Amino acid sequence: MKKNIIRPYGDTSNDGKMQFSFSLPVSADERGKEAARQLLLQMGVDEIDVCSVRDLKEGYTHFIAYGTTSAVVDISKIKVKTVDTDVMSMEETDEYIKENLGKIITVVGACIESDAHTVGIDAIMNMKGYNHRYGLERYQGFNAINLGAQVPCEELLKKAREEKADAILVSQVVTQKNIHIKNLTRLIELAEAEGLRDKMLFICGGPRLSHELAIELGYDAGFGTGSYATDVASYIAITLFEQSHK
Amino acid sequence: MKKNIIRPYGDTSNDGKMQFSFSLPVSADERGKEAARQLLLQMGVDEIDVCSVRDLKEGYTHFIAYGTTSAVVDISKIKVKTVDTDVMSMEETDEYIKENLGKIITVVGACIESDAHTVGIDAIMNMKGYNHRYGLERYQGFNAINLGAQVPCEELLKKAREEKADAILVSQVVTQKNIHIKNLTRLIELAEAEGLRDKMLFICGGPRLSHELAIELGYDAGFGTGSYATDVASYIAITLFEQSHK
Amino acid sequence: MLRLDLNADLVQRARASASKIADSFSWLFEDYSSVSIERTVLRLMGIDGALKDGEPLPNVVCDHLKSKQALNRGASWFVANAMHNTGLSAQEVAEKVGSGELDLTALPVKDNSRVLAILDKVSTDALAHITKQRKHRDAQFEEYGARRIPAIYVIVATGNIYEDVVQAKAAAREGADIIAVIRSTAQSLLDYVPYGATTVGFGGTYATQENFRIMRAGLDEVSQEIKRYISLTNYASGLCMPEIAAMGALERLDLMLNDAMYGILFRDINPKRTLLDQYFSRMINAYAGIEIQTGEDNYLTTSDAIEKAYTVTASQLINEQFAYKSGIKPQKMGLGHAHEIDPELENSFTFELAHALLTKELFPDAPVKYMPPTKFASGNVFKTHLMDAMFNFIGQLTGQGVQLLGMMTEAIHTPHLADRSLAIENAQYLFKAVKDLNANLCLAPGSFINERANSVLAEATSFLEAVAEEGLLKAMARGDFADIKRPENGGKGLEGVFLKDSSYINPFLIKFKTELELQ
Amino acid sequence: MLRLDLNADLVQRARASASKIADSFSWLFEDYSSVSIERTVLRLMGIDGALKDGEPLPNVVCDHLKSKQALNRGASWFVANAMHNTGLSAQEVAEKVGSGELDLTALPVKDNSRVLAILDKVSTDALAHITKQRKHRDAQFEEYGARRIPAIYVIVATGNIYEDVVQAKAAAREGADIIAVIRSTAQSLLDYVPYGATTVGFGGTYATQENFRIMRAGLDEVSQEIKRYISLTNYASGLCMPEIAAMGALERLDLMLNDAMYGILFRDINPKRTLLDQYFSRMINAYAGIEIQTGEDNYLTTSDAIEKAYTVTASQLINEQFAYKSGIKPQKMGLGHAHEIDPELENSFTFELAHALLTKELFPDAPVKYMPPTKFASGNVFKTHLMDAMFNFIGQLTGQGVQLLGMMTEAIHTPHLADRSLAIENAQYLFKAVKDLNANLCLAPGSFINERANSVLAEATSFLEAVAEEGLLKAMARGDFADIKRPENGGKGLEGVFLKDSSYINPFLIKFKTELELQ
Ligand code: B12
Ligand code: B12
Ligand SMILES: Cc1ncc(COP(=O)(O)O)c(C=O)c1O
Ligand SMILES: Cc1ncc(COP(=O)(O)O)c(C=O)c1O
Repeated sequence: MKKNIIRPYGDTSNDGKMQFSFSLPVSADERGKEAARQLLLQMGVDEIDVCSVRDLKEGYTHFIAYGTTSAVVDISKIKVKTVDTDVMSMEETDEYIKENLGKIITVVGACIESDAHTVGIDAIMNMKGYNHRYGLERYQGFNAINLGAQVPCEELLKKAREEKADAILVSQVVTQKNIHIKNLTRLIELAEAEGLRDKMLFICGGPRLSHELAIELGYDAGFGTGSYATDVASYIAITLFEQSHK
Repeated sequence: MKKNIIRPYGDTSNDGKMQFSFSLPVSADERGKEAARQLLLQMGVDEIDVCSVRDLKEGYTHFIAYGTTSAVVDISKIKVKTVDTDVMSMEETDEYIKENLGKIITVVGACIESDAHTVGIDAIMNMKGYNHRYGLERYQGFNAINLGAQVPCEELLKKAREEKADAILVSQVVTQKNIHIKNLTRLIELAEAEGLRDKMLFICGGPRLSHELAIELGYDAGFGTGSYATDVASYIAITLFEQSHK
Repeated sequence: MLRLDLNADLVQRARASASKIADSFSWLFEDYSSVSIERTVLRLMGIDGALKDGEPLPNVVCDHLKSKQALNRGASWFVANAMHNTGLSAQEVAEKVGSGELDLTALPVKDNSRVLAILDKVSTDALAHITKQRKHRDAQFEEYGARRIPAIYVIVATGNIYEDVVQAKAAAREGADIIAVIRSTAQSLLDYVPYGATTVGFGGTYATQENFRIMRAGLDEVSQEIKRYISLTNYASGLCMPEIAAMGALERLDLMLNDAMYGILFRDINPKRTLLDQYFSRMINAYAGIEIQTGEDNYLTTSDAIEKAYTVTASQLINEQFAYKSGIKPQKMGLGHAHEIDPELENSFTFELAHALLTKELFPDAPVKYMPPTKFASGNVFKTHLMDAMFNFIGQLTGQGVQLLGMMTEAIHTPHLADRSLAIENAQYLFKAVKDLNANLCLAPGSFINERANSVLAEATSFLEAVAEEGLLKAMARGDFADIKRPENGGKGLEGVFLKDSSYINPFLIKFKTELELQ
Repeated sequence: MLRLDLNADLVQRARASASKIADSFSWLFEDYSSVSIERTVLRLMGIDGALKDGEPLPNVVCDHLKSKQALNRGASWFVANAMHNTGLSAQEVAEKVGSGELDLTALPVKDNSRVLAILDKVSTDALAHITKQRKHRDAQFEEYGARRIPAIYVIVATGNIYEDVVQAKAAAREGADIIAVIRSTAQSLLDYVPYGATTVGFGGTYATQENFRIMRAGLDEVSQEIKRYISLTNYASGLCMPEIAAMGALERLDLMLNDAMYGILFRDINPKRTLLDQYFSRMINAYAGIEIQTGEDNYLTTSDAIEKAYTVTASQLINEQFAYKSGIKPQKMGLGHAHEIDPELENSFTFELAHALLTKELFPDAPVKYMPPTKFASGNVFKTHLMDAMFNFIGQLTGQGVQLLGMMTEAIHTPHLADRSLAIENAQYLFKAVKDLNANLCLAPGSFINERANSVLAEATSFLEAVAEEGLLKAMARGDFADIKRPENGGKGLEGVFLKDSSYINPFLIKFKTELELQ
C-alpha cells in the first residue's frame, strides 16, 4: 500500500482491525448473531468475530464484534478547518489588544435556549477560568458579559446590540436529537434578519462542536473540548485586527 | 421502514447508533480525528462523534466514536446453518444409541498441530465434563479417546484409522493469523488423501468456530462457545443413525 | 466493620444549626402560599386536562382567580363553592372556567359549611386514593421482598415515553430496581405541567401525569413477571414542584427528586418560592410514602469534590431538617452524595471512601442517594466504565441506599439501551464481588479516612453555624452556596408567592398536618 | 495495614516439606546433565548461528558428540580441546563441525591443562560479559530509579519482532515497566532455539537471540528517552530452558519465566529433564541478576481457583526451595499467583484478597508475579475490563511485585495496540486511586479473610507433607499436581538426559557454584 493510504492498526500494519458495539432488535441466538455479522459485512467489514452476544431483553440483543475493515483513508487528502491564529498568553493578548486595537473588546456570552450547561462558557468567560487558565473577565482588554444559562436567542442578540459587542459567544452542550444544531441555526438566522450577523464575530463552543461544524453553521469559529480562554481571546483579538485591516 | 428491515438501536427505533474503537497511524490532533471520521464515513457511518482521541505514541492514535450507520439488515433473509439435531441428556443418548445403533460409538479427539488448549476438548470428552454436564468418557454408548494437546494431524488420523473411529473431534483455539483455518484444512485434506474423509464424522470446535464455518471447511459439524457434551453426543448419535438409514 | 469515629460534639452542633436554619422559615410556611401549591390543590381535587392551546386546567383556574385577586383565599374554596353552586364536579367546574362560561368569584356564597363539607369529601377521596397507592406499594414489597441495598437505579431519557417504556422494562429485567424518567431540558422552568403522553423531549421526557401512568403500567407489568417490585421516580422540582409531587402520589411513583435548595441555586428560582413549595411537596411525599431524594450531587458538578465536600454535608443536614418539618421519616430521606472525585487525584478511592462513610454514618437510617461520576466522565468509555466500577465498589462497601448507576457514555449522550445494560452488569459484578467485604475490614487507628471525614464534618459545622447566624436567605444572597448569588427577591417565580388571607383554606395542608402529626 | 495472622507452625512445616522435596533431587543435580545444558554451555562459549537448513550450531555440535557417545564428558571439553588443537575460536570449531570438516572426538588430547585453561578463559569472558550486563542494569535502575510496585508488565505477541518493537515502545512510553515478548505456540516443545530475526509466529514471536537483541535495543532507546529503565522478559521454559536463560543473560533480559514444574505438568516434558534443566538455568539467572517468574497461574487456568488455591501455595513453596538451591535470592523470586476467580462468585474480591495477602505474607521479599483474569475473561470486553480493574485494585492494595496486566480482549485475540494502552490506563488509574488505601485499613478480628488464608495454608501444608513423604516424582506420576499424571520416565526429552562421566566438565556450573556460594 502507498504510504499515504492508511487503515486501522491492530497488531500488524494496516491490518484494518476495529471493534464494534451495537444493539439490534433480534434474538440472542445464532440468527441474531448472523444479523450482526450481516450488518458489519454491509459496512465493508470482513473476518468478523462477533465475540459477545448479550440478551438485552424486550427483543433486543447487544453485540460486541471485532473485524477487519476494507475502508482506507488517504491522509494526504485530509483537509481540516482549524482555528489557525496563534495562541497567546493572557498578558500577550492584552498587550496585543492595546497595541493593535487600542480599545476594549466587548463580548457577550450565553448558553442559549434550553441549555443550562454553563460550566463550559464559564470556563471561557469567568474570572476563575479553567485548568489554571483565567477566563476573559480577568483580561484587561476584554469587557466580558456572561448571561449564563437558558438565554433565549432574542435576549442574547438584544444584549449584544445594546453593548455594541465585538463578539458573541454561544455554548451548546445538549445535543440530543441535534437540538444544538437547531439552536445555533436559529441564532444565526435571527442575527441575519436583524442585520447583526456582520457587525460582530459569532463564536460557538461545546464538547460536540468543532471549528468545521461552526463554519458550516455560518459561525466565524467553533471551539470544542479542551479549549481555553487563551485560544478564544487570541482568536478574537487577532481576527478583529485583521478584519480592521482588510 | 418495513418490519423485516432492521438497523441498530440506541434509544430510538432504527436510529442506527453504533460504537467504534480503532487505532490509526496518525497524530492525536484535529487531522487525526478527521482521518478517523473519514474512515467511518467510508463505512457508511453518519453523524459521527469521535468522542475520544488517545495518543498511543509511536505515531499511532486510538479513537472511540459513535455514529449512525446507514446499513440495514433484512432479517427475513437471514439463513444460518446450525446443528439442528435434538439435544438429549446423557441417559437419553445412551438409550438412543443402544436402541438405534446397537454398538458403542468410538470417537477420537485432539487439539491439533501447535494448539495446546485442551480445556475445550476436555470439556466435551473428559469424564468430568463442564458446567455440571459430564463428558463423553462418562457415556456408556461412547468409547472416547482423547489424545490431548499438540497432536499432529497425521497422528490423529492414524489413531482414528486404528480405532475404526466413528467420529473425529478436533479443537482449535488459537486463531491468530487464521492458523486454525490452516490446521483444520490440512486435516481434511490429509483425510481425503488417505480416503478417510467419508469413513467417519469430522467435527470441530473452539471459541471462534461456528457450524457455518465448519461446513465451509468441509467438516460435518462445528461447535462454538458454550457447547456441551450433550450437544455433541446427541448430534453424533442421531447423525450416525440417520446416515445408516440413508 | 468500617466505622468512623466521628466527633459527637460536631455532629450535634451541625444538626442544631441546620435545625435552626429550617426553623427560621415558619413565617413563610405559615403565612404564604404559591400558585404552584394552589394548582396542586386543584389537581388533588381531581382537576386535570388542558385547553386546546395546551394550557393545563389547573393553571387556567389558578390564573383566573389570580386575575380576580382572589387567590389569597385558596383556589380550593372557590372550586368547592362552585361545585356547591352548580352541582358539577371539580373537573367540570374547571372546564367551564376554561371555556369562559364560569367566573368563580362571581358565584354567591350560599352555605360555607356545605362548601367546607365538599372540600372535606373531595380531599378525603383524594387522600384515600393516595393511601391506596401507598398500601399497594407496601404490599408489593411485602410480596416480592424489599429493595436491595444499594438499590440499582437507572435513568431512561429518550424524550419519547414509549421508547422510555421499552428501555425501562429491559432495564428492570436486567436487574434495575428503580427507573428514573429524566425530564426534558428546561421543564423545571415551566410554570405549568404539560398534559398528556409526550414523544418529543430533549435530553429527557416531559414529566406529565399521563407519562407517569404509562410508565407505571409498564413497570407494574414487569414487576409481576419478574416478581420484583420496580420503583419509579421523577422530579418534584422546579416551578411545579408540589404539582409533580401530587401527580406522583396519585400515580404511585415511589421516589421523587425533591431538594430544598436545588431550584434556587441551580435553576435560579426564587428562594421563597422554592422553600415554600418544597414544604408542601414534601408533605405530599411523606403522606404518599414516597422516598425523597435530594440534590447534593449538583454542588460537585460545578465545584471541586474535595474542596467543597463540606457543602454536601451541610446541604444534607439542611435537607434533613426541612424534611422533618414536612413529616418525612429518616427512612424516606434519600439524601444526596456523589462520587465526583478527580480520577487523576492520588488516593481518589480513599478520599471518596471517607466521604461516603461520613454520609452513611451521619444518616444511618437514610437510603442515601449515591450519584456516579459525571464531571470527570470523558468520551473514553472504557475509562468511564472503570470509574463507575469504583463508584459501585464504594456504594456496596459502605451500604449506600440507592446507587444511581453511572453510564460509560455519560460524557457523550443520554444512555443507549446497551449502555444501561452494561452499567447494570458493572454494578451487579461489583456488588457481588465485595458483598461482605465490609465485615472483614476495620479502619486502622489514626487512619487518614477517619481524619478526613472529621475534617469535612468540622468544615460543614462552621459553615452551618455561620449560615444559621446570618440566616439562610442572606447567606444565599451572598453566594455562600455553590458560589452562586441568589438574592431573596431575585430569580424566577416570586410573583407566584402570595400572602394568605385569614379566610385561606387548603384542606390538604390541614389533613397532612394532622395525619403526619406536625404540631 | 492489612495483616494476616498466619499460623506460624503451619508456615514452618510447609517450608520444611518443600525443602525436603527440593533436597531429594541432589542425585539428579549432581550426577546428570542434559543436551540442553550442553547446548547452553556451547552458547556461553560463544557458539551461535545455524546451518543453512536452520539447525543451530549448538545443536549440531551437541548432536555430533551424542552420536559419538561422547557427550557424557561434557560438550565444552571437546570444543576446548578442538580450539587447543586448531587454534580456532569456539564458533569456528562449531562451524567446521557443521560443515563436516571436523570430528571433535577424533582429535588428540594434547594437553588437558591447556584445555582447562581455555575453558577457564572462555567461561571467564562469558561471565564477564554477563556481569557487565548485570551492572549496566543495576546502573540504569540507579540512575532512573527503582521499578514501581507493582510494576506494570505487558505482553507483546504479534508474531513479528519488528511489530513487537513498535508495540513495546508505545507501551513503555505509556507507562509499562516490563515488556514480555510472548513466544510462538509450541516453541517450548522444540528441542532447539531458532536462529535470527523472525517475523512469523502464531500467538507470539519466536524467542531467538537476535529477537532478544532487537527488542533490547528498542527498549534501551526508549528507556533513555523517558528516563525509566524498561525491563525485558521472555520464557526460560520448555525443552531449551537453560539455553534461553543463557541468551537472556547475554542480551540483558531482566526477568525470565522459569518454573520448576511447569514444563512437566503443562507441556508434558519429562520430569527429570525439566528439573535438571531448571537447576542449571536458575543458576544462570541468579548469576545474571535476572528475576525469575514462576508459573503457578497455570494451575488455575485449568482448576478452580478456590478449590485448588492450595496448589498455588504449595507450588510457590517448592519453587522457592528449588530457587534457593540455584542461588537465587528472595528478592529475585517472582513467585506466581493469579486472579482467576469466577466473577459470578459471591465475595470474589474478598476471596482473592485473602489469597493475595497469603502469597504476599508468605514471601514478603519476593516480587510476586501476579497474573490477571484469563479463564473467565469473555468476549464482553467491557466486563473483562472491570475484572482487570479488580485485579489491579488487589495488586496495588497488597503490594504484589509485578502486575501482568490483563487485557480486555483476553478471550479474543493477542493484544492489539489499543488494548494494551487501555490496560495500562486501567492499571494506572487503579494504582493511583488506591495508592495508600492499605495504610488506612486493618482486618476485623476473626475476619473471613484471615480464616480463608489460614485454611489454604493448612491445605497446602498437608499436601506438601504428603508429597514430601511420597516423593515428588511419585506424586506427579499419580496425578497429585493439577490432576495430570506425569510418570517419571514419560514425557518429552528424557532421551536428552544423561549420566555424567567422572571426566565430565562444565566450567560454568563450577563457576556459578563458587560465585553463588552453593556448597
Ligand atoms: C455538569 C453537567 C450538568 C450540570 C450543569 C451545571 C452547569 N451549571 O453547567 C447539571 C447537573 C445542572 C446538568 C443538568 C442536565 N444535564 Co448535564 N451534564 C453535565 C456533565 C456531567 C458535565 C458537563 C461539563 O460541565 N463539562 C465540563 C466543561 C468545562 O466542558 P464543556 O462544556 O465541554 O466546555 C468546554 C468546551 O466544550 C468549550 N466550550 C463549551 N462551551 C463553549 C462556548 C464557547 C463560546 C467557547 C469558545 C468554548 C466553549 O470550552 C470548555 C472548556 O474547555 C455532562 C457529562 C460530561 N461528563 O460531559 C452532562 C451532560 C452534558 N448533561 C446532559 C443532560 C441531558 C442534562 C439534562 C438535560 C438532564 C436532565 N434531563 O435533567 C440536565 C438539564 C440541563 C439543561 N437544561 O441543559 C447530557 C447531554 C446529552 C447530549 N449529548 O445531548 C450529558 C452529556 C450527560 C449524559 N450523558 O446524559 N448537567
Ligand atoms: C486456559 C488458556 C491457556 C492455557 C491452556 C491450558 C489447557 N490445558 O488448555 C495455557 C496457559 C497453557 C495457555 C497457553 C497459551 N495460550 Co492460551 N488461553 C487460555 C484461555 C485463558 C482460556 C481458554 C479456555 O480454557 N477456555 C475454556 C474452554 C472451556 O472454552 P473453549 O476452549 O472455547 O471450549 C468450548 C467450546 O469452544 C467448545 N469446544 C472447544 N473445542 C472443541 C472441540 C470439539 C470437538 C467440540 C465439539 C467443541 C469444542 O466446547 C467447549 C466447551 O463449551 C484463553 C483466553 C480466554 N479467556 O478464552 C487463552 C487464549 C486462547 N490463549 C491464547 C494464546 C495465544 C496462548 C499461547 C499461544 C500464548 C503463548 N504464546 O504463550 C499459549 C500457548 C498455547 C498453545 N501452544 O496453544 C490466545 C489465543 C489468541 C488467538 N485467538 O489466537 C487466548 C485467546 C488469549 C489471548 N487473548 O491471547 N492458554
Ligand atoms: C434535585 C434535582 N431536581 C431536578 C433535577 C433535574 O434538573 P431540571 O431542573 O433541569 O429538571 C436535578 C438534576 O440533577 C436535581 O438534582
Ligand atoms: C512458566 C511458563 N513457561 C512458559 C510459558 C509459555 O508457554 P509455552 O510453554 O507454550 O512457551 C508459560 C505460560 O504461561 C509459563 O507460565
